[in-house]
Amino acid sequence: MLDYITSYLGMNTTPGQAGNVLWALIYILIVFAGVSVAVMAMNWLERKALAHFQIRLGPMRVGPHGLLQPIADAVKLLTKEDIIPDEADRLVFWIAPLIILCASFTVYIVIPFGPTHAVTDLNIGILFMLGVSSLSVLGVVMAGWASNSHYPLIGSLRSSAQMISYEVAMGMAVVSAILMTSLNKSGTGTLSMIGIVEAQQQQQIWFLFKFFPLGFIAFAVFAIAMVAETNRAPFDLPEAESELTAGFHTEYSGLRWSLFMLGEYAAMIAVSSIAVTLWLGGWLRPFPNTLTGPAWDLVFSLFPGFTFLGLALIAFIGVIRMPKHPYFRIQTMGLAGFAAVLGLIGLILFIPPVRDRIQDIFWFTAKVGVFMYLYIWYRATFPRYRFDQLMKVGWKVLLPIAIGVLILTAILGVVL
Amino acid sequence: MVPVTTLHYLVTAAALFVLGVIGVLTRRNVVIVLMSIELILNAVNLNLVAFSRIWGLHGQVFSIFVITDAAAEAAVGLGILIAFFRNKETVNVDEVDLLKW
Amino acid sequence: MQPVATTFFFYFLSGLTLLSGVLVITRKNPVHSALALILGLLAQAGLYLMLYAPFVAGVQIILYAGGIMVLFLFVIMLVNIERSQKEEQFNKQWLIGMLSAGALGALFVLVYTKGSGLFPASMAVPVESNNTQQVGVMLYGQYMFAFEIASLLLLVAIIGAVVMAKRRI
Amino acid sequence: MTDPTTYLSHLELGEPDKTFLDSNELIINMGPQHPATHGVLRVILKLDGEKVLGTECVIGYLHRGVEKIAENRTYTMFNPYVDRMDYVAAVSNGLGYCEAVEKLLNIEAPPRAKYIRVILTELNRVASHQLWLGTHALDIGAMTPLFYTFRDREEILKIFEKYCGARLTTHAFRIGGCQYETYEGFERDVIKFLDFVPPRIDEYEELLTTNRIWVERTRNVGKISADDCKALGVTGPVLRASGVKWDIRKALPYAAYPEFDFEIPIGANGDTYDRYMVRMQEMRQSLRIVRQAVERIPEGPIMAKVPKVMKPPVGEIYHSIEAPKGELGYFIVSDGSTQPYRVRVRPPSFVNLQALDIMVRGQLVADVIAVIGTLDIVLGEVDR
Repeated sequence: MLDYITSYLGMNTTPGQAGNVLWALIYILIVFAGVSVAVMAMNWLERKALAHFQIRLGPMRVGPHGLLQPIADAVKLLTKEDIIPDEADRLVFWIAPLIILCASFTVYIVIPFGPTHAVTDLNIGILFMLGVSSLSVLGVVMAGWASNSHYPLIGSLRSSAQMISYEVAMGMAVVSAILMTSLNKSGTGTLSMIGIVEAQQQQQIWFLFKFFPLGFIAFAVFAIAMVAETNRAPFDLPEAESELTAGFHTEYSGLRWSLFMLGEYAAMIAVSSIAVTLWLGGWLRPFPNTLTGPAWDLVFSLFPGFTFLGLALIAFIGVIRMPKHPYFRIQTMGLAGFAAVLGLIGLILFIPPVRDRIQDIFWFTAKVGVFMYLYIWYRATFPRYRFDQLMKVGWKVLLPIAIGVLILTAILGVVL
Repeated sequence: MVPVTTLHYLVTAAALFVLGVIGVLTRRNVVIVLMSIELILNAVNLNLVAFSRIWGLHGQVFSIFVITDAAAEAAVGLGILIAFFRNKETVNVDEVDLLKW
Repeated sequence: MQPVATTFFFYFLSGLTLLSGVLVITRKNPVHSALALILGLLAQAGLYLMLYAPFVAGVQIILYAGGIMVLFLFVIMLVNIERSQKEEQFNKQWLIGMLSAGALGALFVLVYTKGSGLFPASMAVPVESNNTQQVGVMLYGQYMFAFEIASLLLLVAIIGAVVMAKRRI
Repeated sequence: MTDPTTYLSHLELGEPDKTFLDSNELIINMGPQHPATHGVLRVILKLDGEKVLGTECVIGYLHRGVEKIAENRTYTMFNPYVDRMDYVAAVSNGLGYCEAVEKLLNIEAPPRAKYIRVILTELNRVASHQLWLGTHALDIGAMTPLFYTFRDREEILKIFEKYCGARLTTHAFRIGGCQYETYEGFERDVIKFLDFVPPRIDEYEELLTTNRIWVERTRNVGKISADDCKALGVTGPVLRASGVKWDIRKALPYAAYPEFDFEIPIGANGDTYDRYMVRMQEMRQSLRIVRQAVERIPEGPIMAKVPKVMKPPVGEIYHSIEAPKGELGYFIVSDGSTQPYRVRVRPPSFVNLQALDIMVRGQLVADVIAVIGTLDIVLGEVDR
């Protein structure tokens, strides 16, 4: 058994490619659990970061600095009464959140966290991701319709129109990045997520900087469209609180509502992963080609450990700054424990074999984290678009730009 | 068990095709008739892709054209449906009994 | 990639396809029909994957399930379905329809039993799994003209749909 | 729920829709429990898709009979009640009432009292506009300004608290002057606030004024012409944003306003963006007035000679002031007894709310939210 595991760790394909069902299942479970934890962490971070943008403190009561708040929220949502409106179409009402959840979690099958850290590597990877993530529109439409109420219906119509419109611009931007993968000697591109990152490695450049500023413009179009695609501020019309109370999930409560939220955050992470894979070099560390050599490799491989140690240090400063009152004793101890765990993880990450395996995942996660922060930042800064303006931006601004970039990329690809 | 052959796929496709035909011929609701047409097109697609396993990729290319066609058909069909519904306030296909109104 | 449990997945997916087909033509509520159709489309995408046609499977999901079916759901929501649900669901010629469909089915059975020699008994030619690229080359090479015509067809369909559905142009 | 169509007297609804598609008309009930109707306003919207065909406001959910209560209270006893109408700008309400009764009694507050009144009223105007800005921005989707404005409004409330012990419903003034002398360090606090707040106002403007989305959401939204404003009796920043230079502080000066130097900001288009700009300018002008008042505040008594039992002569009086939201008028009829025979309040929010229908017809649902926000209504004042 142990041999089996260690022999796998030495492999250099994904479990899906190797046809190894057991490992694929284990990967799926790990990814599922990891994403769920990431969603909870994201929930906490969003509330905290947003609060600090807005000169508030955010959650402070449950656990030190509100660290246990997501768990408290989860317990609250799970124990809440599950209301299904009388006039609702029960079956559809029941299925809708599941569809959104499945759509956003299925996408993770092909996301490469590292050259071998993916459940599988479909050769239509990016097409699969766009396709499956577009299925969540169905969930939105069904939720709005099944609630049998005005506000959810308007919200869902808005939402589906918005998601379909922005998918077009998004697809065009993606295609221009895929075109770039074919700029090698053999002249063949790829749709596979791992292949795209490897193409960036071969061409020694992130597609963000390829044909500057073309790659950057395509990336910007994608980055805007993906915010609209996930219904987040400033494109959060479907759930525009001040207009439609809560949009398509107005009638949902408790567990079902939390499934919508889980799906939304998972989708945010998923589309950010697409952006990272296509333009930001996926799991590649910064400067993989200029700062080469064993010395630089060592330096970059120490980053994950130091990051966790840094987090542990911040948590430890928090411990020191805790009020010295008996009332805060448990909180202080909790925070100290948290700091210790972070530090321990940091130390584990310094062990050479772990260090080598974990590096890819670390860089990938760090890049996705930047996008997650951007999401929060947008939400704190921008007012909300109106529906017609949103459509105008999608069809009249983003789509022509994306098509123009696509054409220019194709021309440059032929000429150069 | 018997290994899965092309014939298996063809039988599935044929069954799907018959289901689609039944839907088109017996249902009154235009929306469901249109969906049955989608079923028929899908059965054809399944056939094409199954054959492309044997005789090269032309079947796959053709099935993509069929999907394009289905998209166009759905758009125009639903457009007609809306126009029809606006004038007659019904979605029943056997009430379309006038060439002009 | 080695396929796993091919037989099981084939029967599972084709069973799902046929079940959803039955649901599509029997449900009273068009929304339920549409949902069943979506399920069937997804199952069919699985069948395409088993036939080593990943590109068609992807197009099926992104275009059919994500695009066309949303259009269907939109229209179903716009037209008043509550009344049509209370009405008679099958038309007057349903018996003749069933008979002719049965005849068609019998024809199929006949063809597949008598002419089974026409079809190879097994998947004789193992097509390599990565054929997306070849499909692309064929689309833009051999089938270029058809491709352009298809794009024209879509344009016509867009304009036609807008003209049909819009009250005041 | 009652059938909303019964309310739709002027919406020309005609016969009810046979189909959803044919007419595309949709009746939506916005409120009284809705996050963006600023309390308990209920707006019935007739929509064509997202386009607004007509609106009807249903008010009265917060009706407390303030005017009727006045008839059973003495003039002095009624004074705190007026604070509960526009609870966001309670000081202005008190000022209007006190001045109206003073006019009826034919007495005048001493100069120092007048100066204190001006300082507090103008500070209250700033606080009211800050609250308006925060909620308006939140309605349009910008979350952050709300917290910034509340942070700065807090400083004003602290000054109020130190002065009279209350923060919101202050009851700061009495008939004939002020009850309290300014506390030790009042001037210093106010000057400190005056130095502190202009950069903060710049900060709000930095977040919004040139923000593309904000400009797109507010420009050419909820337009109203000067003529319409006059016809409907709309006053305050809404009127001034349409280009009418009408401010009661200048037109019919009261308190100590003639002695100060300030400008009346006006807009040109009468759209939501102009109203936003006008209010931002007004905050700055208010600060200017407060600075002049604090620097020139005279010494002396703060209370005029007022009879213990107020029995105004038989007669009637109308006195209006420029409240943050517009013209706030009190019409008081006296029958010579200790209690008013009738008090009628002309609340600016109530009158301005009439303009909602004109402003949103033909616009989108999202604009209804923006327009309700830009009208700056307080339901306590609308319903009284």
